[in-house]
Amino acid sequence: MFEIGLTHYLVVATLLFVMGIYVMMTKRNAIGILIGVEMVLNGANINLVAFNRYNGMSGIDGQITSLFVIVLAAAEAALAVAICMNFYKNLNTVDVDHGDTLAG
Amino acid sequence: MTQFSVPWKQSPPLEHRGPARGVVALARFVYSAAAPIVSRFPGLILTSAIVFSTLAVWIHWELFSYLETIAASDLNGTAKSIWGQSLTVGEIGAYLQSNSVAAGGVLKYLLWPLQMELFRDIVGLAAIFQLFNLIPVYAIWWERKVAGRIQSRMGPMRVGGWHGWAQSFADGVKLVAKEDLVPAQADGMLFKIAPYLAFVPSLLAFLCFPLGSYWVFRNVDVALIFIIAMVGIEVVGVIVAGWASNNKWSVYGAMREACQMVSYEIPMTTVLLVPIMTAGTLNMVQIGDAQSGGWFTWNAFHNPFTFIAFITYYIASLANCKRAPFDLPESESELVAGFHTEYSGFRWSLFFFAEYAAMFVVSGLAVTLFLGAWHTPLPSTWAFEETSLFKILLNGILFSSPFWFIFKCFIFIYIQLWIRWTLPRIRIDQVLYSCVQVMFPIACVALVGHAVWMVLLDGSMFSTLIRWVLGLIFAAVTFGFLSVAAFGYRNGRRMVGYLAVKQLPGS
Amino acid sequence: MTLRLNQLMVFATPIIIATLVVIAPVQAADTELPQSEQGLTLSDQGIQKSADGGMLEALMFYICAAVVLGSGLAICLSKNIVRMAVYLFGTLASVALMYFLLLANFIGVIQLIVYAGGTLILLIFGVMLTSKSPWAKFDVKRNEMIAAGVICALFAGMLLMVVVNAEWPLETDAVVVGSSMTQFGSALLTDYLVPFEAMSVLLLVVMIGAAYMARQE
Amino acid sequence: MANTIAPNNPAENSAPRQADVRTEEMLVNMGPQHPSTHGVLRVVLRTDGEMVLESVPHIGYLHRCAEKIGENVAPYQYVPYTDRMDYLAGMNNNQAFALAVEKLTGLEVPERAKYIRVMFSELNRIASHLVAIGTYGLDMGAFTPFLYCFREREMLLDLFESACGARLTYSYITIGGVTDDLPENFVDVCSEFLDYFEPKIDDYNNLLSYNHIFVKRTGNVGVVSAEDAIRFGLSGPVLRGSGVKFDLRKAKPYEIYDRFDFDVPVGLPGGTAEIPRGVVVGDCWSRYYVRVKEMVESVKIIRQCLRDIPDADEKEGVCNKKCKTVKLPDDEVYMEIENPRGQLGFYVKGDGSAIPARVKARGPSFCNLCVLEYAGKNCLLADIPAIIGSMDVVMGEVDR
Repeated sequence: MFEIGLTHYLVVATLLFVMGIYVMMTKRNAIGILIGVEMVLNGANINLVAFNRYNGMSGIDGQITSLFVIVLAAAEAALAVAICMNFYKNLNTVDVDHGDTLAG
Repeated sequence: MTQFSVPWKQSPPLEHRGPARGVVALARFVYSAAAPIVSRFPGLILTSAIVFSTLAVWIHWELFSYLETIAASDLNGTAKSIWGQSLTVGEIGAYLQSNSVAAGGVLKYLLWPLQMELFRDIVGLAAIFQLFNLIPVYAIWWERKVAGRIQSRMGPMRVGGWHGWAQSFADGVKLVAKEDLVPAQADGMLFKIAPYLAFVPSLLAFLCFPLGSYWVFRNVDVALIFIIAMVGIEVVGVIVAGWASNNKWSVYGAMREACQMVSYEIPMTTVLLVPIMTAGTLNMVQIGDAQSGGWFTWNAFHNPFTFIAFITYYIASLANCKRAPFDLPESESELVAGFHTEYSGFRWSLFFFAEYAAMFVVSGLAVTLFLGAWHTPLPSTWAFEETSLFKILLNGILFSSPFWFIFKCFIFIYIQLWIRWTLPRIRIDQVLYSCVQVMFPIACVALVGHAVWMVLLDGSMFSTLIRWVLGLIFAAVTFGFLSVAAFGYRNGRRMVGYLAVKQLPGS
Repeated sequence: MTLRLNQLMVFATPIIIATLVVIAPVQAADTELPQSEQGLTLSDQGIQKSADGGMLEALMFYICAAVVLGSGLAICLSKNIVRMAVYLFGTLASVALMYFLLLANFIGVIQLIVYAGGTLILLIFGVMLTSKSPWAKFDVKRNEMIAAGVICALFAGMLLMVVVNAEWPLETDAVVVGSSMTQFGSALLTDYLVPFEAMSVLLLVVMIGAAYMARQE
Repeated sequence: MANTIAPNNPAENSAPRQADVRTEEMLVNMGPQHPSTHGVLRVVLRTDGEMVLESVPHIGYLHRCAEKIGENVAPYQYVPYTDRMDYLAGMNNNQAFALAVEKLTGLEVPERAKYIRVMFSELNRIASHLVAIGTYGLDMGAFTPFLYCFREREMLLDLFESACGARLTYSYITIGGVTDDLPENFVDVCSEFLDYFEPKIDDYNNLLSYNHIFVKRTGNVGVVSAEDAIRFGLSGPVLRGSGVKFDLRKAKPYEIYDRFDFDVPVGLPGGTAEIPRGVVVGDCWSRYYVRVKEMVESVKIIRQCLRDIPDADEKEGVCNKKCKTVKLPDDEVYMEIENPRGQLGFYVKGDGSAIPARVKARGPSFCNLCVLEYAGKNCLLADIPAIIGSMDVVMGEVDR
């Protein structure tokens, strides 16, 4: 119980990952979906860093991969918010269910 | 003589109930006891403060030089903070007695809890929390005094007696006793949580903040990024506060804050890479200790690009802790009070604590990274050999001590105040223009130029020459500023109120 | 208008908790790690497990996990987009604390500065620019929620079974991994040079793309 | 604050000057309790982010029926009410009403009183402009010039107090002269003040006028062209800031202004030694700077007054003896003077009794304020305080 190991972190990561998927599935606000994506990426990142810590072969491969994931997430968020604003400009809402016109 | 009575009903006198009554009584007692003494013997108190400060320097020097010997014999040979070091009473006592300090026994007795790590943590945390509390309190009082001087008035003069020294405490009592209003239309949960989102990060920045080689609570290898992150996270609280207030002015303040902070973090972080490149580490302690060789070795004078980086950093840091002329998020003439329009009482004061603590943090970063951290202008190789108490004391005062660090920080805070009470506020489009089109290119030039300089010229005669020239320019500017200030101080008093104090006919 | 001390305690409690939450992980990650590749064990490094038997670390882990999962659950259940963003802040910050616990200092601070300080503000900014009123809500249909919940629960069960039951090739005495900045720098410029450069090109593309997409026609 | 969102109708809007991202339009209430609306002005702003698409001033929060009161009291009793209109320039308001009544009744004013009137209206012009300049700095976020200006204004108020005993609502200039003669050494003290004050104007310029940020904030903001200024019926520094050289003291000299030598400063294009680059005629900076220059001219006029003022005449005094018993003929008169804020006119109609049949004031602030809707369009939110401040309105006079 008091000996925290790899499994503890993996469980947290898994639950966070699944919650992110749930958020992506249920929220209809485009930015809500983006929040879900961030949660999924965070869950994956915990995995990477935890494996690096407990099974790392004294390297930092996992940490560097998670660094790249963070950078990617930031880039993705910037682009996604820009898309949201464009979406909002055209349709006057950020409800993704309305984005089915296929026309700019 | 008939008493003048108001026609409306007078409100009953303020009554405190429960434990609050005790707190108020205690505050009254402390005030009534301290005020006459402080107002009568300000000189004595100042002198004793200086004496005790030097004593504290001496004690810290004793303890930490001992820790240095332990660290030197350590497996890794790396310096560690006192709070991370296992230390037994016996070791402390043995060292104190070996140096034939008479009070060794008493100290041994007093210091015994320090062997427990948790106790050391709690003590250190309490110290940090106190530092964090006292800096805003005194910075606010000081700001009001400085503003008063700049505006040819006195500033707070009443509370406490000597130059209104207790004004901030009185304000604090007032703020805590004020009603805690939450607007009916506000998002209550976010409204209540927002001040903490602003307050806690600026407190956490102090955890890794070194005030001296050994005066650091946690000597983390990524302390610099941690501190920048904490200064950046503060903005979340501000945005949430503005948003949750459900007031349009607050939303404007929040939007401006978000815009300004996100854009100014880019040039600020870019120029911070310059001293990081020079020192080759992100550890604040190591960056500070690399500048111990006198003021010509300070990072700001390394080459012209570092000097540019230093000035760019200072301007960006003004924007980052929303000080004038970048105080758009709370500009009182445009946005009533910006993001904290709807806040009152204790929650409002949390924002102020966060702001003033952030002022200290960004000034501290400027000092640590560019201006020699806790070192004096004298090179530390000139330090005396510690053969006597006096020399040890002198070393602590002359060459390296937290007091120097705080002194330098307060110089920068003073410049912030000076700017605030002199310059008008700039407009939001000018803020963004100056960030993207002026500061960021300058920051990039400084970074690339410094990198090229490090590769091509580092260690050459030319580099040394440039370093001396820059250092002398800085010294000349400082000296000129001081002499102008002294001149103004001497002559200012005669000019102020030249006619106002004259007896006018009929008055 | 009276001074309410109990209210003061309410104010003070989150400060104390937040401070405590941060201290222990930073303490665990405090020690400077050697750059050698000997793989020293924890006990050699002054991170004593003996004194408190890892109690503090465990406590910190459980607090972090509770905050991560609690705020994750709050995101799932909340309908207010701004509140969701604030809950996400809780998740991100406590994930950063987990990185500290995992001795990945650098990743932790990068998480704080990039995610909590940058991405989250971007998200809140997006919310502010695109919502009609501060409390814009999009109602989710009940059956949608149930379907998504069932799918996610099944998925979570499957993953958890794998995670808990799998035999990870775990070293018995946990290996301390140095996360010194020197190691990071040399890795990024040698082994990971190509991804690093690709990442910088990607960032440039994203910057131009975002500016292009959000522009005024 | 009303939580209303403007209906989103892009066809209505004129194209904004600069907006990268179009967002939701918002109606924002600026005032009547707002730090930079100088009293109880309420401006409804239609904003798109930081852009202000439209600003509509709403007035009437300080209405006190000042004109109606004039139909119920004798002119001599009405003088104190004129103080309360433009409370920053009480002397000038008294002077305007007194001149109107004197013109109607043909009352003679002693020679010494004429000089005292001119002197005090110019001193009050300085005091009023000091407030305008100081609060304008305050609107721009510079707090310190405000206190410097008020320091000098305190001295002026001391002078006023020494002459009439009041510091804000003087009622000093009255029908037929002034209420009381000057104190003994007033001329010396006043010239001493002028010697002290004149170099201070350079201080204000160095501290505020030529401050780079200040010029950037106010230059080329809220531009009102000369034609538009005339079309809107602007007057005073707001008109002259647009480059129209029109001052009633020169154009239609009342009292004894034709005896003095002074200039009428107007707004000039930037780029010269005196006017910084980035300033155009008719912007906020020009309006502000006209006030600074007017203070210099006022100092000139006061110096000439102090030089030429005749000695006290015991027999004649400083006030016409018939001032309290005067009857208004069945006639009407309109008299305009140059107030610190522009042309202040009083229309007085008599019906043979001691009480006017009708009193009407033409307030400069009221007329100057109408240009706000025109100037405060398609600008940034931070420009709105700059524009309002450069109009220098006094709400007491707008609402009367």
